[in-house]
Amino acid sequence: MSDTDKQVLLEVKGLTMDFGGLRAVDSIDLSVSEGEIAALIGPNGAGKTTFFNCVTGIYTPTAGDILLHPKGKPTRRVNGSKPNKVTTLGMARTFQNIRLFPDMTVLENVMIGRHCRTRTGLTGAILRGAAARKEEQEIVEFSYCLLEKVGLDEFANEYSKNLPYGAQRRLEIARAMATEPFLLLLDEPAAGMNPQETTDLDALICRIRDEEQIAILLIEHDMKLVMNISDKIHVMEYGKKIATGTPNEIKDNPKVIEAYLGEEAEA
Amino acid sequence: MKNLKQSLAVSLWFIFLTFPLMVVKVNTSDKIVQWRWMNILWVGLAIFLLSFVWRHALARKEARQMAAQSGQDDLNKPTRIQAMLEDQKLRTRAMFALLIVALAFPWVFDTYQSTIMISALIYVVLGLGLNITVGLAGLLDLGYVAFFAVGAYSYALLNHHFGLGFWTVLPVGGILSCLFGVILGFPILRLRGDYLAIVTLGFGMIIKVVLENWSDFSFGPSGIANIDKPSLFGLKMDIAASTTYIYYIMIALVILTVIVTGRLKNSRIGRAWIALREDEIACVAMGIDMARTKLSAYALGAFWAGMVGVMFAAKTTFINPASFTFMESAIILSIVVLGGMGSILGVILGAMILILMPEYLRAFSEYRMIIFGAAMVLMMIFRPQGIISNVRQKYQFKGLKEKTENV
Amino acid sequence: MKGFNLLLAALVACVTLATPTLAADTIKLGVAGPHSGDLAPYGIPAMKAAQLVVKKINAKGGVLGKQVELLIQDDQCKPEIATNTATKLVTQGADVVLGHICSGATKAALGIYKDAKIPVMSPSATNPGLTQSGDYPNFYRTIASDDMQAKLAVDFAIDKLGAKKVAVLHDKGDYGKGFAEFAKKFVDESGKAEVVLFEGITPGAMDYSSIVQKIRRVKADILIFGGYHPEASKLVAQMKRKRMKTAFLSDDGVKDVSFIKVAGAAAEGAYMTGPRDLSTIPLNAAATAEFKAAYGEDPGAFFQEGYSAAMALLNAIEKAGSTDYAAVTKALQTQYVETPVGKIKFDGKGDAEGVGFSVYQVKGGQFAELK
Amino acid sequence: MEYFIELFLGGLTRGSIYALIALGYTMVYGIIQLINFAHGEIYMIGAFVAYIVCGVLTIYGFHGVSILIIAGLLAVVYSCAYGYTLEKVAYRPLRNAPRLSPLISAIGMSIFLQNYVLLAQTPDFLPFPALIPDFEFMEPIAHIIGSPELVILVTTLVTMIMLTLLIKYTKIGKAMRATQQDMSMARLVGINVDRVISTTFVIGSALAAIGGVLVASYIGQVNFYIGFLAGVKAFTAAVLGGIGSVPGAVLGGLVLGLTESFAAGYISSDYEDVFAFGLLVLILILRPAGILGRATKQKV
Repeated sequence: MSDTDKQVLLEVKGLTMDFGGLRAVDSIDLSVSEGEIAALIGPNGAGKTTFFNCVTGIYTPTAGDILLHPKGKPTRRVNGSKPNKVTTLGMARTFQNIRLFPDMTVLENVMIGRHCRTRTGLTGAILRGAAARKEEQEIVEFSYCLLEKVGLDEFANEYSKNLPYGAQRRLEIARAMATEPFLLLLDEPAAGMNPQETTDLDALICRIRDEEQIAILLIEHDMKLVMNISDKIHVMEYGKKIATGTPNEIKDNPKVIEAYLGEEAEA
Repeated sequence: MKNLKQSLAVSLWFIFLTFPLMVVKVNTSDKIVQWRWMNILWVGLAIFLLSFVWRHALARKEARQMAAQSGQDDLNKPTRIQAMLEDQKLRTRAMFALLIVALAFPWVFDTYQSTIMISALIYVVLGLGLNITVGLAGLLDLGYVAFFAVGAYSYALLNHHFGLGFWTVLPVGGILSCLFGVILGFPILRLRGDYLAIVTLGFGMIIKVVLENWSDFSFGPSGIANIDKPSLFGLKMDIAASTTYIYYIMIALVILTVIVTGRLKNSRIGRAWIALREDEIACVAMGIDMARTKLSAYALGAFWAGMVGVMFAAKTTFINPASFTFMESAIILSIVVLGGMGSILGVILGAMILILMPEYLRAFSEYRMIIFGAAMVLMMIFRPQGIISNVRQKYQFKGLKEKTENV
Repeated sequence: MKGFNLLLAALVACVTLATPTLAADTIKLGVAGPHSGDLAPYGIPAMKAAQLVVKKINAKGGVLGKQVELLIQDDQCKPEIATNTATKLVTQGADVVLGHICSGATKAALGIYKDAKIPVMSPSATNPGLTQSGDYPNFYRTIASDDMQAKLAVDFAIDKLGAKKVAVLHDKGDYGKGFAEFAKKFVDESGKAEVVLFEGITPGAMDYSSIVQKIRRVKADILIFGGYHPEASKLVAQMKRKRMKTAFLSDDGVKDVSFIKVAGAAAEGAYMTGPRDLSTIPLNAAATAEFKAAYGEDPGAFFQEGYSAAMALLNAIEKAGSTDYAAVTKALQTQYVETPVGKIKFDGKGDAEGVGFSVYQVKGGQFAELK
Repeated sequence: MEYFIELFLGGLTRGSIYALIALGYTMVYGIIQLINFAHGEIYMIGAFVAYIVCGVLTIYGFHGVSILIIAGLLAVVYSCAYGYTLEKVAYRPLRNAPRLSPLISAIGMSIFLQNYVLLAQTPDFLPFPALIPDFEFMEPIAHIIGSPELVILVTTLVTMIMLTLLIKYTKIGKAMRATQQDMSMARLVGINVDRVISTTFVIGSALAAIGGVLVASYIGQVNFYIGFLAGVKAFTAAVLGGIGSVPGAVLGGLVLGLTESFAAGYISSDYEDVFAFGLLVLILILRPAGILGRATKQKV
């Protein structure tokens, strides 16, 4: 797939993050284009999640630029922006160690995602005027539709903590989608899933890209999944990016094989 | 047999533990030592019996937890009360009955009972207010009484200096207290959990010290007396009538609070508060502005305390800094936690129990506080989710499928 | 179950209230004060005094041929609870009330008694405003007010001790700060001495070493302290430890046996004001003996005043011939009564005529009145 | 200058007591993230037991140093016993409960213990004998620093050194540090976490008891209510220094004591508490984890 005609959505240049003396992310360049599913892989501790955290505003990077190019809107540099700003701009994420709101229902979890796209304030909430009620109804319906898309509609009124593991991961995806992002960052979405669930996830991710026109950047260890769905793969090791390319190019890249040898053998 | 031995050991341990305090009493100036040997017997006996109950209760609790873990018994299964609450018809009926009882109360019971009830209702509103901050938004506040004081002093001072009436100051007190909440909230936004607790505790104490020392402003420790009671078209009311009147104002205020907090809880803002409590990082990553959400939780919690502070000043007609101690904050917090964090009905019940219990325990006035303390501990151990645990709203929805079918 | 019983009891009470009340067959004396919590030591002696008085009077046939019934209520010295307590006493039909103990609680409760036309007599609420403001015509007390006490203290410090530099401290409380402010005012007015330090200390603080150093630094001749004995003991003990010679003068809140017990040797030489010596009054000796016989220990704070207040109230009802508010008021203001604090009646504002203050000094572990 | 030194020493004395109590808070917090609100009551019980023992011994004719030693020892023993029981009864059943539950339980326990002592003994203030004699050699400077202050400072110093050695070099100390780092990991490597927690309570209680006896003897009185304010201040000190950090608690205690002393000495004791808490807010704004607390970056 050629990138030339597609708009670049996320552009990262020379991103560096230091923790004390440790350089967790070392001048990474990376970009994600419209309609793309990109994967970020690498051995444990390579700095992938730190990269995500920098990009989404949870950490403020030591150096580098993170540029967002929303469609039809001016480019924004989001280094050090608060996470909620980044999300509002149109980039949402999920977490490696699931971070749902356990004591809220499944539907409510998704409704939280609608927060930044709705506007009912205090007075609206207290008086419950027509506008507020309409908006609330829209939130509920929008969220429910998303649950249907990820196949969780039957659990809508369950507490999210009672969901099985795989379902929790899907719920996180639905919650992130509720913020209407143009780019979705998924941190190990298949972790802890059985093969059947992984296959379903595979399809889900493709559907999100095709039906919702959301580009995806994911961190994943399940190589089968990565190879199946990615348009482009970025490989990190020790904070540095060591390779970029299509799945086929990556598969044969000697550097990648070397980096992965121990890891693959273990797995 | 094993149990017997264990209980014996426990009671021996407690006899040892309580020996110096329970048995010995010295009077150093008269050089007399009083040995109260009988107390050993009582302590031993009581602990021996209690240890059986304790073990039994703990075992039951553990069994329940185990069952929940293995999935046989869902801990979140609605209890009977909760199931009843779900039933719309029953709920409306219950509410109606409750309203009738509440309205009839001052006519059935005497003035004293109404006064006590007013106190309890004041704490209901305080509990519901703090419930926003602690129960919903998860911001531990140990100095909540400061906002209560702001409200009370607003009314006392505005009434004293400018003769402003109760109805004028009621919203003013709420708003002033709200502002105070925002001012206080700003510097501590960055603090997490228990740091927040100690800082808010500090603020509570600072307020009291300032009220005590800044005599030109607050009249110092001697307080402000002769605060006007709420007026009703300038009618002059005797004590019974004015108590009844205040009682009804309080009922109205409670209903208002319940409606408002109930609506907030299931609104866009309320959900943001809960999300903030559940997971701060995920919450901001989902596009929620943390500073604004925290401040709104603080300010709204403070608002109710301010309103009801005005009420308190009007009811007591006298206030001084001694009414706004840490103990009050602790009691309000206990109301929220004992009642069930986040649950409106729970908080109401919690307030009723915690405030009415000491009043009716007057017969054992000496033992009142010790029972109170013990009850708090026991509640936490055997029912940590509170009397009534919070239940989230269930939604009715039309999904994609139905929609597409209709097309 | 308890709640149910209470409900039932309340219902029964309501029914009985609703039926036309029979002529009350007892005289009801309400007693309110702190009977639990940290301030209980100030409330319990007055309560016990009332019990003793009532027992004695009932044994002699009561008042106006009726038995006296005690209604005892705990207010914990908290204003908000005091209003509940007052309402309860009013509802229970108290004819007269002995209490409350703390000035703040008294102020909060008085409005309720005023509306219900019940005379109230406190053995201990010394806040000047209670009588002098004129807001509470139903209020009386068997103890002199703070300003009188402060005046006496300041005169003593300046005239007898020749103090030039006076340090004034208080415990930030209602009573202590009131006393201290009056003391400051009187020192300023006298023109013979100056106040070199006026500050509040935190009750319950671990120690007062910095404030004691400060007193030494300003070279005060005398420290006038407004507050209660626990803080006073800490202050004198630390002053002694710093080898200071500054005289210590305090108020009635300190003139408590606990002060001597707790401060021990450091209390020696300390001055304090307090109700004038009552040991020559036979009634007082009798009351104290009664207490000792009943409880096996020395009576605590405000026992005599409580005893006197109970006597004065019941005497006024006897003299008035009824429990009617106007009649009782008149009796209180016109009829002298012999009590452990002396032969007293009350002025139009409610202060007792015939009670006075003296200055005491701790000598050999005893309070010695300075004539 | 002399005035400054006096205030400094006074603040140091008060600060060491704060530090002794703060250690109990910080150690417990470090391990189970609980604000042990009842810790102040343990300190009070220590002082009370010492009072009772002293009273009995004096009446039965013991003298001087023997009283001090026996009373001090028994106070420590009983405080430890109370701390141990407290943890077992009020906190252990709540190990997996929501975060606020143990806190409420702690507040309840604090109320319970206060009223227990009130009922079992007396609401009055009681005279505590001056156990620490006035040393002859101190007499010339007694107006600057008295013998009791000296004893407090020395005892605190010795206690701190012993505690540091205990934590650094003993087996239980290492287990405590491991549990503080990661409780489930510590359990995996075979550390009896329950025992470590109990030990932490016992050590904290012992320190509080030492503080209680020293203070009671210094100011000469005990009462059931002395634990509350001391507890709040000590907790403030622990947070100030960085809760969870042992040297932080000591530093926080000293800083708080000195601040209070200087504020009362040079400005006014009217607002003593305002200065104390103002300092706390200021430091937390500048360093949200306290002076020596490590700002932990939350793992995402």
